[in-house]
Amino acid sequence: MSLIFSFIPYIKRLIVLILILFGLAVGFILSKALFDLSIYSNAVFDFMIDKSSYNVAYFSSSLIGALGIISFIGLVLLVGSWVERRMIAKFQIRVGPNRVGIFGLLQPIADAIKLMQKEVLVPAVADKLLFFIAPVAIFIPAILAWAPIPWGPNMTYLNINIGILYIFAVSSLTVPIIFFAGWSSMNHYALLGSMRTVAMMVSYEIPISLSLLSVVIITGTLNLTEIVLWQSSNSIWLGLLIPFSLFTFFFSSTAEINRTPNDIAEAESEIVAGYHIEYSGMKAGLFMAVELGNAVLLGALVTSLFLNGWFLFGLENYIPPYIIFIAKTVAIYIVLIWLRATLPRFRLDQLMNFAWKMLIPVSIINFFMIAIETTIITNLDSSKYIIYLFAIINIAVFVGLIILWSKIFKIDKFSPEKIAPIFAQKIGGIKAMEGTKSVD
Amino acid sequence: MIEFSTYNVIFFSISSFTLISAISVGLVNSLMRSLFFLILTFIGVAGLFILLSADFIAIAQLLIYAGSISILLLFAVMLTPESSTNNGNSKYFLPGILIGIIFTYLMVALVTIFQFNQLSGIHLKKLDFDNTIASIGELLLGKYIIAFELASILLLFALIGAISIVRSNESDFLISLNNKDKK
Amino acid sequence: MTVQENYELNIGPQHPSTHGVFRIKVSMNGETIEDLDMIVGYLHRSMEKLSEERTYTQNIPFTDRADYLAAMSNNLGYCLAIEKLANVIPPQRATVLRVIFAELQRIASHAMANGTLVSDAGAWQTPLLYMFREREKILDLFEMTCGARLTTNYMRIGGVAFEPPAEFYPLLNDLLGELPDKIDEYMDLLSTNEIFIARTKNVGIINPKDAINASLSGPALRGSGVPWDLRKADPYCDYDNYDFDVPLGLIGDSYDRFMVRMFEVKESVKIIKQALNNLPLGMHKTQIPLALRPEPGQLYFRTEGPRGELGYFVVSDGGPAPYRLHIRPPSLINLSLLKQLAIGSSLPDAIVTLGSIDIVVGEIDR
Amino acid sequence: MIELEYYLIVSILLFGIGLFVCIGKKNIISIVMGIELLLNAVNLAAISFSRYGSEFESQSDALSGHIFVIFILTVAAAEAAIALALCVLVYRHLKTINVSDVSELG
Repeated sequence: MSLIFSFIPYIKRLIVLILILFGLAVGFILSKALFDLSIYSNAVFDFMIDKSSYNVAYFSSSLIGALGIISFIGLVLLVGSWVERRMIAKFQIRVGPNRVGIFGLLQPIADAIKLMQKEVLVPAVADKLLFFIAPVAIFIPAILAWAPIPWGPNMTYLNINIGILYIFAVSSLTVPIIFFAGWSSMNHYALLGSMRTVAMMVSYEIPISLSLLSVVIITGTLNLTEIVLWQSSNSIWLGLLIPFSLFTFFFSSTAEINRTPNDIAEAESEIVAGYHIEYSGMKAGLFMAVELGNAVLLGALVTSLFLNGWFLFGLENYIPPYIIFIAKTVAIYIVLIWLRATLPRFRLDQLMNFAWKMLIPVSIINFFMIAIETTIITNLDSSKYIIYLFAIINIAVFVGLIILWSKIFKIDKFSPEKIAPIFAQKIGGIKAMEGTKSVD
Repeated sequence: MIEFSTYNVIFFSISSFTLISAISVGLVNSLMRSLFFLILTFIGVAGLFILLSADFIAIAQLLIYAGSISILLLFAVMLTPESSTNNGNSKYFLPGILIGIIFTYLMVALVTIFQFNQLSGIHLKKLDFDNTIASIGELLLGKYIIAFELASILLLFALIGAISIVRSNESDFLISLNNKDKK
Repeated sequence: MTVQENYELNIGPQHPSTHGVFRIKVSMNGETIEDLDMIVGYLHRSMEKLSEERTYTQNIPFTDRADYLAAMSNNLGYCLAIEKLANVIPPQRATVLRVIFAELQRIASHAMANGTLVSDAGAWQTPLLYMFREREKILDLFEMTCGARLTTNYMRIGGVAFEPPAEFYPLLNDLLGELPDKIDEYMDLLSTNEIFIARTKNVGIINPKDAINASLSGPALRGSGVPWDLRKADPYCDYDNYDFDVPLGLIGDSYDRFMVRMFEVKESVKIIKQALNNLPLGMHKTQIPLALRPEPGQLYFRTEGPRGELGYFVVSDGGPAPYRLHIRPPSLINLSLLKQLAIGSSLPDAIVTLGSIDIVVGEIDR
Repeated sequence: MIELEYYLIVSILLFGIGLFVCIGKKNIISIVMGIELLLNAVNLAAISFSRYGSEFESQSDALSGHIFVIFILTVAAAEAAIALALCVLVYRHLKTINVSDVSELG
């Protein structure tokens, strides 16, 4: 009997184990039926085209795909906040939400219900129209940007040949919306936050576009699916081939989506919440949801541009490709959470200096280097191994540039020996201090 | 006269959206709101470009007009604090409406009178662009290379010019530097 | 907002970085602070006036609530002042226990100060919560000794209120064993973190002359490199018998103040270890009359609190209650330099400077 | 079927509205907005001519309209930057951005 009782502390872990095994079993059974989700929307199209016109069939089948993507985003918005809170709690030796539902899984739903019940306060001097439109409008680019993401071999919702440009253009629409949100609140904190956002986004769009240009020039296409296929046909991840572009894209995107260490637009210790300080209830919830959704979107973009999308060393033949894609996306998202739990925040001018004095010049150098390499690769299409050589060269240059940069900007002057305090030799005022001072 | 098809519905909804937002730009009092409607107009025009199967231009429209020029305007509004509240009509408001209507009437009359089909000799037909982006790239770096280079030089000069116009004069700059040293 | 016109921003009374109900009215030009006005008094509880109506012993809980993050140190300063005024001599064991608890309180207070400083610099509360872990253990020790965690009311005139229980010492030894490692861990996380260095290095530099002229004290003064510690300069509680060092900063920026606090924690650990080794047996308290009536006279007594020189000015007219009790709060004096530091700097820098000066609003307003 | 004329009419309407905004507003930034509307109208006309032109021999000839629009976009960006810099300068010197107040040279 005591043996049984001794298992009780482990019962939660046992439940998790059982759930994981159950999920794996179900996943294995369903993996054949759910291997390629595009067949369902194609089936709807085939079914409808017999019954009615082409337009109706096209509309209904595209509605299926859109619903699938939107429901995935909804799931992400629900589960993502739970994941983030639990993980940050683990980083911070806390427990995190664990009261509502098993492991606190229903916490996001409870939060949403709470936010919906709260009163939406509108400042008396606010510009009512823009104040109401901004939180709704910010959702539109956040969802539209998901359209050209390649989930699997046939599973790209909007397989357009300007995919990267599309995402870039659509996400640049958030800048004025954030500005309107901050301005219409008529609050100095909000205004500061939105000015910071605009200044930062304008600066960081340049390194982002330069890093994306590197990807485009090396693959020769703007289509996200073709970029993924290029990586698999050359059997190299672009993140390895052009590591500096990956770094630039990732770092600059954290500035664009307001994540630590670049979350200066809503720095809670300085300007409290930045542009959405005056929003309450579900309107504030919408801003938070968009922020979370953008973090996951960044994961999806990094996955498809730099981490070879749905391919994972042949494993994509056995498990559904979109599962691999989502797993990679979640991995990037977890890196973002890790950064958030670890790093302090930059100052606005430091961030701008970093963008203009370091990221942009080095990105241009990197871009020229990649252009030369691309010329060589396209002219020497017989030798495939030259790409690996270039990968090694690029990694070396990447490391070299970082070291060079730290030398130029004298980062190493803060070595621990020089910044540790000294100990007083004798006690007193300025005169005693002169005797003590060993380092000037 | 006009048949009811999906394309028509989309065309009329997008164009009415564009035109209503464009009119609102002129009619609303707050400069921020008129900027907001201007962005909506840009997005509507981008939608019309997509209907015309000019995908690259539509995206460029979004990127440059809705994403960049609107932000320049935002900066201008924020740097001139009076302007966000003071967006009154000039004394030429009614003449403006009048000129707009007259111009529109004349031009619409011109367009409807002219038979473009007859003008070109053969019946107009829609061109289906399959891959505009590659062709545009080839054109820009081939046939129009000089114009392309000139445009880039123009942009560079505009950038430098804008900076040199807005920069404070030399003495202020030096004073600010000295203050920085003191701190 | 504008190029030419300044706009005003109210930082506080409720703001994540004011560490209490404290308000700064700043006039800003873009991100730069042009002018600044500090408004205190939102937490004023009239402690000094109320003390004139209560006996000397009854006033001890007020001192808990002045600097609520360093209750033990405040108790200690007050009790020492009254003891000197009334010529009460505490037993030797009580003095050593007082040193132990005051140094534990210093560790807890510095952990809180540095944690909130890193939070102000934008870390998402992780270092704060790490440092809370250590503070939590110290507060547990307080709880098992005197029943309270924050407002301890532990020191008495003529000794300490209670003898620590038997399980106190092993737990304290465990804590002392692991604390230096933990401090090193935080140093690994923060002191060589480039973002943290970029945010705090060369931010809010106080040069030594300014610091002395503004009568700064505590880590804010020592961060500027001025070797001044009342435990060494004007020893009380036999601090001159302990072997410890006084860490000094190099240039007086926020980073130096942070590092000085970190190293002071290590020195406090050294002091507590020595105190535990030399803990004499005996009474923990002498008997004093219920209504203590010191001879008429006045006295200013100062101790080194976690935030600096904590002074008590007591005037006795021979009655059971002080005729006048004035507290010299280190936070208020240290805060007086914020205006000079913040004008011309950017808002985030001012926030970090404020965090590095480490104020407690309960003490400022009293 | 939607023909070239419809797009042209939309473009003309947009141009008329742009004219009205340019003339009817006294705020310089509003006028810049009106100019942007004018440029958009022209872009729309150019793209619709490029789309509905059958006498072009090849696709690249038809895409001349697109090239036009790209250059207009470039010029618009340059023009907006310069115009807004001028706005800021005018505001600094005269403390107003009302065009009717900016009537003197020097």
